[in-house]
Amino acid sequence: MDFSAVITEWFPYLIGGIFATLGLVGSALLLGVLFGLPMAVAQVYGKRPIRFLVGIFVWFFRGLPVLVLLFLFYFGIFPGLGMDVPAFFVGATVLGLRGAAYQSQIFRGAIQSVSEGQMIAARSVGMTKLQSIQNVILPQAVRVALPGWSNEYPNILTDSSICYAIGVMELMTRTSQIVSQTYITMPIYLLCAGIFILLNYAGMRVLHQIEKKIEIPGFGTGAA
Amino acid sequence: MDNTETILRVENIHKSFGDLEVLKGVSFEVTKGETICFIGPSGTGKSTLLRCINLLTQPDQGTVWLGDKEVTNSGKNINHFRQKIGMVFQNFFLFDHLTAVRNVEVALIKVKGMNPKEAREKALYELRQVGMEEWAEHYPAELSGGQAQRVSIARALAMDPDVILFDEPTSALDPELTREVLEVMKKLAHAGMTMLVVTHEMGFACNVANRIMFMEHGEIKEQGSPDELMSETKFERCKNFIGQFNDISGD
Amino acid sequence: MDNTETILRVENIHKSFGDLEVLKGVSFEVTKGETICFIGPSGTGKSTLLRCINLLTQPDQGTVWLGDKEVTNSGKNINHFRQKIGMVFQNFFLFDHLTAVRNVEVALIKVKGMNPKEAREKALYELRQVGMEEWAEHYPAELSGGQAQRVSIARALAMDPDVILFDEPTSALDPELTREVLEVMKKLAHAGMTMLVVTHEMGFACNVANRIMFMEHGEIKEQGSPDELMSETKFERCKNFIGQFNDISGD
Amino acid sequence: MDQAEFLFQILLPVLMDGLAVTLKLIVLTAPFGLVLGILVAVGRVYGSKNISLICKGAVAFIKGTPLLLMLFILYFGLPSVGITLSAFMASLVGFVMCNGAYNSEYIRGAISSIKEGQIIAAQALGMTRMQAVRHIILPQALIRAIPGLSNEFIYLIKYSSLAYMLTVIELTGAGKMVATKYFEYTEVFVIVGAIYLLLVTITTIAVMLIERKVAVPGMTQSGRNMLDIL
Amino acid sequence: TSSEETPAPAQGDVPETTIFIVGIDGEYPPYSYIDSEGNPQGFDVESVRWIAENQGFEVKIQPMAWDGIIPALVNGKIDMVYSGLTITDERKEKVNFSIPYWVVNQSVAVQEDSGYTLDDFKNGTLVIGAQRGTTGQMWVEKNLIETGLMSKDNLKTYDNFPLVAEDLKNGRLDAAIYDKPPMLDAIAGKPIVIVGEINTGEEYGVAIRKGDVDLLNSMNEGITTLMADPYWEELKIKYEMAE
Ligand SMILES: Nc1ncnc2c1ncn2[C@@H]1O[C@H](COP(=O)(O)OP(=O)(O)OP(=O)(O)O)[C@@H](O)[C@H]1O
Ligand SMILES: Nc1ncnc2c1ncn2[C@@H]1O[C@H](COP(=O)(O)OP(=O)(O)OP(=O)(O)O)[C@@H](O)[C@H]1O
Ligand SMILES: [Mg+2]
Ligand SMILES: [Mg+2]
Repeated sequence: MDFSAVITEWFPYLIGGIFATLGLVGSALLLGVLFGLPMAVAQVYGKRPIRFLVGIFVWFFRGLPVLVLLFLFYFGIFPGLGMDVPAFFVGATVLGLRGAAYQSQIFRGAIQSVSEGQMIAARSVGMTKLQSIQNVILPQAVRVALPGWSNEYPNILTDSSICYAIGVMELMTRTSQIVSQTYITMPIYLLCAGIFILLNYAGMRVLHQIEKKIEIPGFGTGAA
Repeated sequence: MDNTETILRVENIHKSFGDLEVLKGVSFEVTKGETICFIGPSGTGKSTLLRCINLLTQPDQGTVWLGDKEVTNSGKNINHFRQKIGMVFQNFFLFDHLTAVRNVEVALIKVKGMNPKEAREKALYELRQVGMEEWAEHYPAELSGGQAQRVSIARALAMDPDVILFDEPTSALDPELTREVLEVMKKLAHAGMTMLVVTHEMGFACNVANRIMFMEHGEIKEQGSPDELMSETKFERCKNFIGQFNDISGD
Repeated sequence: MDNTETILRVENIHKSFGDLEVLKGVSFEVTKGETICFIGPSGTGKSTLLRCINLLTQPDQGTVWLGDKEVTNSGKNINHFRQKIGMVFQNFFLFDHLTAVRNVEVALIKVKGMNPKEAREKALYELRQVGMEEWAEHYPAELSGGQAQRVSIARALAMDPDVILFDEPTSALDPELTREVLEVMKKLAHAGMTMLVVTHEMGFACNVANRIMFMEHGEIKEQGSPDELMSETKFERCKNFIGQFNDISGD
Repeated sequence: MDQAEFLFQILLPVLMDGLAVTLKLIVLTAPFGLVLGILVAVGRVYGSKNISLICKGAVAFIKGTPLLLMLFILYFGLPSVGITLSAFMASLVGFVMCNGAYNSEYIRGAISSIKEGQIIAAQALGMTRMQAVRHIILPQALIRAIPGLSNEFIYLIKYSSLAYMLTVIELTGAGKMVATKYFEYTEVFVIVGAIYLLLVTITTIAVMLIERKVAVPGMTQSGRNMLDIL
Repeated sequence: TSSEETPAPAQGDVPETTIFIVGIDGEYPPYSYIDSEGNPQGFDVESVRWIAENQGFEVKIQPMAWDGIIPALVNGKIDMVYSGLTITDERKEKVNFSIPYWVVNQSVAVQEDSGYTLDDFKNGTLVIGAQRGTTGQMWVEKNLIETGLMSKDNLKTYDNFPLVAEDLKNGRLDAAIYDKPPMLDAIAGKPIVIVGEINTGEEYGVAIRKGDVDLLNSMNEGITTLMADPYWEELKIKYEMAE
């Protein structure tokens, strides 16, 4: 079997893998923001017990390997809650919560980089603490966080392949499957690398566009 | 001053940071329409005093009254009082991610719940008052210091405050820009706004203030009208302090 | 001045940023031991002129001579000249990660190749000159503005410069701290250091400067001794400019 | 065979061998990764246009390629162009490249957060640009980059497990071998997970101590929030 | 998803057909793999489908990474692993195995011009590559490493056999050991030759959760029936596995 014939035959299958990968990465990123941002806020402005809880969460999810987390949720936590959820859902949840742990630290740094005066000024016009955070602190922090946040995308992309351990077949897994049948190794792995680089490049372009769009004069978004 | 109604009453404010007692029982009253200037050495507690008035810093002891309502111990209600007590800072503290007009209107919309169209109109009106209407769509980083300070005054004005507190509003500005801002403040004073101003600008204090308070070591040491400051013996320590500014040229 | 040797010669400096012509041919000479003050409105090119002298900004045209050596076009050698031309900035620009004494000695060690022990001694000596020896082990963030500025002067002095350029050394400071710094500068001037000072402190300029240069729109418009400034008609535009500072109190 | 016997006689000895390899990988990667990160970051910010572009491209390429694929290319791909690295070397090279690329991003960010005045002041004292970068900018940038760099170090601990795919039997690999043989997946991975958690915890505490040691008053808020670790 | 978790049919109702989930390795041709349409295929896959029909239940095939497949079985996410799984005593402590359905013989391959022989291999003088978790790996461990003939560093294990073949070609390995039928596929067109076979006598079986006795019985019955059926020979021919 020569390479081009192999590719023609398997391309649709690979495309399916791309979608699975993007699905995992997309939902994980989304979850990561949805949980990570409030956690960051809680860690900066929250009361001691809340900060402590967030600290534990971050320690746990940053400390354990993804595979262990996947097992824990797939075999332990979800069944324990009496929930029978599909593997894809578990994968996205685990990557998302793990992402939230990392992202909360990125956002925390960004929030702390917003100068104290901004909060003082917001309170002085009568905004509540929550209003100040919403209207003044976060809009600025998010802009600061964007470049660092963009690192999360390739990270999750890499981790997504571990989800095969619970049966989600994304791009990397499908690549291995093709290799195991066609016995063509390097060209197929390189093709896969190419696809990943493209995905990453596309993601970076989108982020860059966003950065450009929300760019504010004199406000360092540190656009690469 | 044709109106002698007391609008702000500060009673026996104490504040310590750790071991450092910064305010040692400060009391005074402000009549509607008055302009009061606070002067005194660095680290004396002037900024801390202003912040205690709208509870941006929580005083350890003492009360603040706005009209006939107590500001201290107002609990959640403090945000209401903060709308009534505007504040202008040395470093402007404009919201860096918002244009000039959005800086002015954001609190109108989010705090007062004004509808966006009205808020925009009011914001533009206030910007016009400080001569900044043309710069409405510029971001803070695109404004000079004097312009930024004028926007921050417009932001305070937009809330229709009863009193505005100014904490060294010009000390980050060079002389020419200082002049722009002082002009705006003078206009406000003449228009009857009640203002408390911490400043090193003796010219402004002497010319515009109804009363000057000299603070040192967390207390109001001396106070009186500018004329008294100029003529009487009362302001001994204060004159000594002011004297330093001129020393260097009188060597 | 008992020494009339020309130490610095600036000839026909031009500088544009994009379309904006900031310096339009500035020339002057400085005699050893002289103190020259530059005054003038904001944006006139005073800072740019100082930076062109030690090539922190590259002039588009014109030459600078230190003694009998050309500074412009010195290529790699510029680092040698920069040691001879000290500079003190408005915002001090102390190295944030180094203590006061390390700030002073770092260039001695890394640039002059002095051994650390000698460098430490010299650094402490210079700190003593500006009254900051006790603060040697403090970090910039732990110093007041006046203290930071004095350390930055010590840092410049440590290189044994022929000339020191001061760019608004006190404009970030409040009056009391300003005084500390001006005192140190006055002492330097009296000790015979050659200094070029951009300042808004008219008191200092009139009292300490040998010559005052009034700059506007990228040119030296008027110049002369402080006495001439006070008395003659020559400084017409300049007096007009200075007048503004007093306007507000003379309403 | 009971659980204790399995744990102490079979699993732990194998895991300890694996852990030794993991530690060797990490300890060798980290310093090179840091140096590479510094060089690339400085190249990007202060290098000539070409150097800057090369650094940028290399970072984009490395960040874009999943590490596992990068390792495959280094180990299985390079022999076809005549470069045969041992599995350990290939892993090391891959990790250093990856670690270096990410580190460079944090350092670059930290460099650009330093006020321009710092380099101007250094130049005004007669330092060359490179002297200013070395003695003034980098020390400050590195202090600020510590949180990011430590994040990356934690990633390194975890992704060092990919060396297993190149036949280097490190901690995860050792665990997997035992697990496949005895079908004791859950137990094995709980213990492997606990060891990683321990490594990460030690790292975070070490980082905290380092941050406190290098803390400069007014420059960072380091050590402020012990709670973000525990 | 597991049969046990579906509630027992109410009395009097006609019981629906139970669905069993079969875990397979998607990278283990010819026993189990994924075709280019994404469907599970292979000798084992077709076997289990036939058995299911024969025994009157339904199967759903679930490809999974080895790391997760046994935990999934033990935790009830899948009901059996039917995917070229070697029966060993250690494994029997954790799961039940069906009767063996296949005896595996290992073949040994070396580089064409290396001159290595099967004896070199058995003497432990070569650097040997094997796929992780396969009979080949276990044979080398048991017969060469545990007997002290060979250092354990000389056995390299890989994620899949194509990588083993790649490294044999690259010269990092002296020899490779693997099941014969897939070995033939893997070395086709490469400068690699098979120098001999080893009768390991090890057997493949279906892994089933302990306690799931009914399923074990019906699988045993099914396998016995299948192996007696002409379809068995058809399968062997189709997958080029006839001896
Ligand atoms: N949040 C704080 N924590 C600890 N100390 C503080 C805090 N805020 C102010 N201080 C200290 O309180 C003292 C008074 O400060 P304050 O800013 O009120 O003085 P000031 O009169 O406004 O001086 P300046 O003219 O320099 O602005 C100073 O010594 C200052 O260091
Ligand atoms: N690097 C630069 N790029 C573009 N424009 C610049 C740059 N540096 C200075 N300028 C512009 O050159 C003009 C002169 O600036 P300069 O700082 O020399 O004025 P100045 O007389 O020192 O004013 P000030 O009293 O405000 O310090 C200003 O309009 C400024 O915006
Ligand atoms: Mg103050
Ligand atoms: Mg200037």
